Amino acid sequence: MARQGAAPDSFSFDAESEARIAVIFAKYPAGQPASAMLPLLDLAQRQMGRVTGSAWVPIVAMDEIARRVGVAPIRVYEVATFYLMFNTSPVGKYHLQVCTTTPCWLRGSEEVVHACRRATGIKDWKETSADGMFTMTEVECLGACVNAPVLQVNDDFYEDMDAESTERLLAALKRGETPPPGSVKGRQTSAPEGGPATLTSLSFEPAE
Amino acid sequence: MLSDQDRIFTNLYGLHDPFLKGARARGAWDGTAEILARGHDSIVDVIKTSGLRGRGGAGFPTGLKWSFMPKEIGTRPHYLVVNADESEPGTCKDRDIIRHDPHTLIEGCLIAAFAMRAHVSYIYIRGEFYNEAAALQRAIDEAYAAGLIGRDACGSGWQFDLHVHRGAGAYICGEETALLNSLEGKKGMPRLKPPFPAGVGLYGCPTTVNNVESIAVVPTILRRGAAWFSALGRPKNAGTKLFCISGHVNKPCNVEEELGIPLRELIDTYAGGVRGGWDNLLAVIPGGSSVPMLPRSTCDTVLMDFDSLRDVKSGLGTAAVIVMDKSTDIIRAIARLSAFYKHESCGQCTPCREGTGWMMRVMNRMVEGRAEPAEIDTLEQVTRQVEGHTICALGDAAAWPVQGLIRHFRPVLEQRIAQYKSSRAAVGRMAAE
Amino acid sequence: MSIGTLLYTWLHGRRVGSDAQGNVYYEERRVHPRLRQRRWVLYRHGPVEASRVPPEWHAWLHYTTAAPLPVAGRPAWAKPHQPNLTGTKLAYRPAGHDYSGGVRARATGDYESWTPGS
Amino acid sequence: MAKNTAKVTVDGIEVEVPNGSNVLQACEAAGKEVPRFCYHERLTVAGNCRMCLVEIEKAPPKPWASCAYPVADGMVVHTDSPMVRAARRGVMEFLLINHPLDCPICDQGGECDLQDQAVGYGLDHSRYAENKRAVRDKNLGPLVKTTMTRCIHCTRCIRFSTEIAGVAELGATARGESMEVGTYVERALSSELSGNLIDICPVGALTSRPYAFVARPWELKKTDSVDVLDAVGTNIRVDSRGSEVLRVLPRLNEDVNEEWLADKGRFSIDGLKRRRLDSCWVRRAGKLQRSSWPDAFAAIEAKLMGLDGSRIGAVAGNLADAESMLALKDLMTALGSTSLDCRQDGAHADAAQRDFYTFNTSIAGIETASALLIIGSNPRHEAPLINARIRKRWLQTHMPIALIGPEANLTYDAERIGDGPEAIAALLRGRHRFADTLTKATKPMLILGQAALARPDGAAVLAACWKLAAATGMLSPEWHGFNVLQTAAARVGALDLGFLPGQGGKKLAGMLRGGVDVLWLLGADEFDTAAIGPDTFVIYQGSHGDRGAARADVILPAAAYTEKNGTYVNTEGRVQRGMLAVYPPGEAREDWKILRAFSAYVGCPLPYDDIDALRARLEQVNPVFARIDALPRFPASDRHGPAGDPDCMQADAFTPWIANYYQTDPISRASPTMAECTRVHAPATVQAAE
Repeated sequence: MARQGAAPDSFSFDAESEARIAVIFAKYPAGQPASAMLPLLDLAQRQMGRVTGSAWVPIVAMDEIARRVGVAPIRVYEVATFYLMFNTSPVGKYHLQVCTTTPCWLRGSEEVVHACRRATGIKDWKETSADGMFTMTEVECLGACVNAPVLQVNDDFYEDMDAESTERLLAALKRGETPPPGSVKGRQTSAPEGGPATLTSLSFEPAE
Repeated sequence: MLSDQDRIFTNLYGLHDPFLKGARARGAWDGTAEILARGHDSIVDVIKTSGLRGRGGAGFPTGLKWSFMPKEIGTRPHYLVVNADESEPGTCKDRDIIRHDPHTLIEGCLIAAFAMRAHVSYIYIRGEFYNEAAALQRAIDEAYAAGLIGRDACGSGWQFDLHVHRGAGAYICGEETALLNSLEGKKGMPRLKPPFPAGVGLYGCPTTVNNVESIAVVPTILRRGAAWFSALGRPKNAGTKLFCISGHVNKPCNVEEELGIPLRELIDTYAGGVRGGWDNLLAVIPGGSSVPMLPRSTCDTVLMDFDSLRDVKSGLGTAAVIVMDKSTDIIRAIARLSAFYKHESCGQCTPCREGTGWMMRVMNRMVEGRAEPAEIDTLEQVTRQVEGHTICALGDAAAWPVQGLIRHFRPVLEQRIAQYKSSRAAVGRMAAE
Repeated sequence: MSIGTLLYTWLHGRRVGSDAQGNVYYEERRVHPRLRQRRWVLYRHGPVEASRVPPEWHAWLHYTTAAPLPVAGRPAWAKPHQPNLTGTKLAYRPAGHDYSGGVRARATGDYESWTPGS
Repeated sequence: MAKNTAKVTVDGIEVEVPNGSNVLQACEAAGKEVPRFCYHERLTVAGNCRMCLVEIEKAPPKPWASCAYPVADGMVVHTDSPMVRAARRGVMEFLLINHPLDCPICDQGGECDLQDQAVGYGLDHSRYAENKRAVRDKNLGPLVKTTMTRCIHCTRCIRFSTEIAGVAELGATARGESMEVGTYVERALSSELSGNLIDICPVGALTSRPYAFVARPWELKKTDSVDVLDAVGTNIRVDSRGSEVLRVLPRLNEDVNEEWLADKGRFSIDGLKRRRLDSCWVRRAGKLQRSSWPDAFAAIEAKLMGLDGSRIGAVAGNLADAESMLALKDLMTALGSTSLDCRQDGAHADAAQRDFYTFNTSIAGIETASALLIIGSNPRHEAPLINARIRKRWLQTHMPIALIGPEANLTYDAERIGDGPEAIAALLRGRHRFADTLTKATKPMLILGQAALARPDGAAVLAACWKLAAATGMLSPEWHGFNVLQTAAARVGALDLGFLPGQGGKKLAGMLRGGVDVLWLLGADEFDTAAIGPDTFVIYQGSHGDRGAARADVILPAAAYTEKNGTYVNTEGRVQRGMLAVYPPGEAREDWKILRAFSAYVGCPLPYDDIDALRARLEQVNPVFARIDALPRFPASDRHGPAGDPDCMQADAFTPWIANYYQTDPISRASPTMAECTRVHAPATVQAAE
């Protein structure tokens, strides 16, 4: 397949994807194959990421999906451009999605943004770094507000970020490591810092 | 303070095993077959008498909503769709249910679907929750393997299939009809109502769309009884609720509490208080970005439930408490929300498509103070022109934060404008000298 | 140029000057206490035609200036005065006019007629 | 019994409207005008412009979109309350903030819904101080010009192309303020109905590319006419200024074209200004020379002198009006000739009974059909509006449709059950299950295309199809399901007039290769003129210099369809009249007047001096011409079918009838716009022509 970032001339699902497609179509009632449109777009994007290192959906892939789900290609173009998670142009290996909505902004998401820019050399949103490693996207609320600020790298949420932890994270990614997702401060998920204040009196016997 | 024994989400923080073994230990799937044996309509009646109101934001009585579904399966199958497209800024409660207590949700889906005579249910989870969706899928697979759902769910003879459908990054898909469109593989654009989903929903069939939390509390209500649930909270605002406390507090967290808990108590007890002390509080957005904010004066006394917050011209919404202390640039905080709504408007109907952009641009100027005092009134009128004129509630949600800002912080806006003018005048004088 | 005008000119006129075409300009000899002195022109070598008066004399004739403008001061780009030629053989006709060949640029209402072989 | 109407009170006026209507329709029934942009009677309801807001009592106290609100009995609606007015003003302001307000340079100016409604609901100034949105223009091909900054996102164009035209190529990509209407891949629309997007767009976002910056609507003279570029008989309005036809728009006629017009009829009008015959030409010493009417007449008279009638022939073209065909027929009769033909394509026609050559179901009747068999036709290219009706019916009921003939993309599902006569034979013998489908259907119909008739075995095919129609229950006193789809606007009229070989007369094939000594072509260009015998004297009477004129010995310049008062009969057999919009160019004259003048010149004047007398003669020849716009209905009879032996069908497959939709006649061949469409949509035919 084509090198990273170039629009391919053709697209077909590989064996790994085909196996998933069968599962996806089985979810929806007969006569409603169009429901599989979002999952298939996601699948195509993941396949592109796996094969070319850039997770995006080229037009040829949309055409293929239109054929699979039995709709006109324009309906797929509409959907692919409507939803933010589908990249209609190539992205870097690591897609840095920084939440800057009010709850994250209140907790210092600007610092995270600046740290990302410093570490990657990216100047503007939707830009890919020169080495093709990172693309920065400003995203709206990621739904982890009590762990703000949040930085999503590909599928993983890194929570309770600040400038320093952002730089550490990006350095690790550059080295090819994938630090464990979740709170970088070591918090127990959404519990308050320092450990849960509720639910501490309960203990559960494992069932048989 | 709610006792741990009365909390429904006993694994909120993921301290225990979220999957079947752990869930069973916490009481999930206990006597589900007996619950189903009570019959479709008696389950609906229990939910009605429990006083459960929808946890997704609007607070519509859940039991009543269920009763809108046809009483018999006609030519078209019924569907239950669970709205896990949690995208409201400030809200992160469903995520914890899905990743830490998925079996409560799955059991709730089975019971709710049975009550509404649906054989198939979809959980529409926001696309960004990739790991959460994977955890939920794992729990569903466990439940299938254990015979809890599937051809003969819990041995009740009821066939029930549950599927996870991932979204792809659109706040508007949290609107129930937009969600249905998205599930059908279309753009997430809200549908015109009427017809309502209970008549014409997913694939044109009778459908009910419920929030994750509304569904996940159902098994516990049925196990412990409607009376237990309605005894918690305040009249007409029954039960417990997951609160998400974010922003300028010492310890942001999620917590389950009774409805009607005083806001101050909620923040002080669970979130370690406002940063710099209660006196450092500027304002609170009590229910996710879509509700108007409360000024400090109201925060002292207000109770956190649907009706109390409505009385102070705000709303409980998703019970996502966003706290802002006195260091906050309140105009910028709301301007950022305007940008959010502009970004998330689907573009289908005129007032929202054009109005959100207008509001955002004026708000951005207001942040700098680059405006005329009269423009505050214009902005207010623009929000009124959007509100109530759109197909879905996103227009209203975009208008309310700005209205709240103008209602409570008009002097700040005016001061900012005056400041900008005087700084420009100073620059002008310097240039002239 | 009627006899009356000639007679009046002979009796009351004072010659002020003439232009390049030979037209002669006069003004009244008598000075009225509150009235302007009358100014007039006798056309020579051509028809009685007001547009034959060049701008220098036109200004004087209409009391815009006290004296005719000097011809010597004309800018280099100013063309010699030309009377209005409308109605004469020399009148201006745009390209496409039947008298200037009838060939004009395409206009919107035109159609293209067929000729054999096209 | 349940009432099937609802009583609605609109501003105090009580109206009864059918259940299932929306509030907007109720308001219209009460005579209250409700402003709207996205709502269109023939499209699905989108409800997104929010302009049609009304107040409904007992509904939650907010303005409701009337186009999307179903009526209920006892509903009380206010269309002009303060709340409604304020809401509409608000929506109008929103629509205008990002609209460029470039009306002075906008082609929609003067006929723009946004302009009109801004007069009622717009503010006198803009409160929007920010930068306006600008949108890159889209490429929709050579016919539709886009100025997308003006788009108000009503999605009418998207719904039209998806629902009516059946080509889902337009869509709205991205979301919110960034939403843009287009094809995303920047491709020309592959629809024969794309011009209707221009009419349907309420603002100036989609305008006519050929008409760009040409005229303002108030400058135009509007003339009612009939489109002749296919046989549908679309009702059109010819907009002209001075001597020039500037544009053609459809007129509303529910029975024929609804409110649509096919692209060829709309856009080929620039062909009316090219290759025009504007003076007489006479061939002298092998070369055509400009000449005068008397000279031309003299040249013809000299040739006719002493010639036996059997050596004279006349052929009527596809665009001819009934009046001129009758005049030519009468002239030929006077000259003693019976060699007349209107079928340049050699299609078989049986004029014994009118329902042997017309579209008997009627176009509107398609909407009640329940099964359809298409034989040797591609209605999408031969009659795009009939195809749109079929699609409309198919969308409503998904009626079974089968196709015998070459592969075609018809915008609806059609099962291809064969490619030639043997499939008809199989159906006749009940060997194909579609015969069952037809028999079981309550209202089955078949459409027989010209490709199936213009063959040596045309008579056999016609007889076989009639037999099939009779066998499958298409012919009953209530329902006539046998349809011949004509493609030439003149054909049905010619057959009604009997413009066919008379006693001892020759068909066109017989007139060629020296079969006659004088051949009068009335706008006939669609046959191989090289086959005319070298010594045959050819008179070409027509409007355009095309194949016929190139071969002619005398050319008589005549009027095109916009330049004469003419009667046309469409494929249904509906008699319609077009009016003169502009005068013929140069020396050209209306056709019947030329023939009348010539008849006087040769001393046998035709018995009519004006158009009324000629029309009286038309009625005398065939009474159908007396009933303008009406559809004469003939009870279907299967007493006897058309002449022909069904067993004589040959095995050859049917061939495509139209190679290139955009160029089928002298006018569209002369049109630069149609040439551009050909280049974009059918490049293969361009190469073939070269």
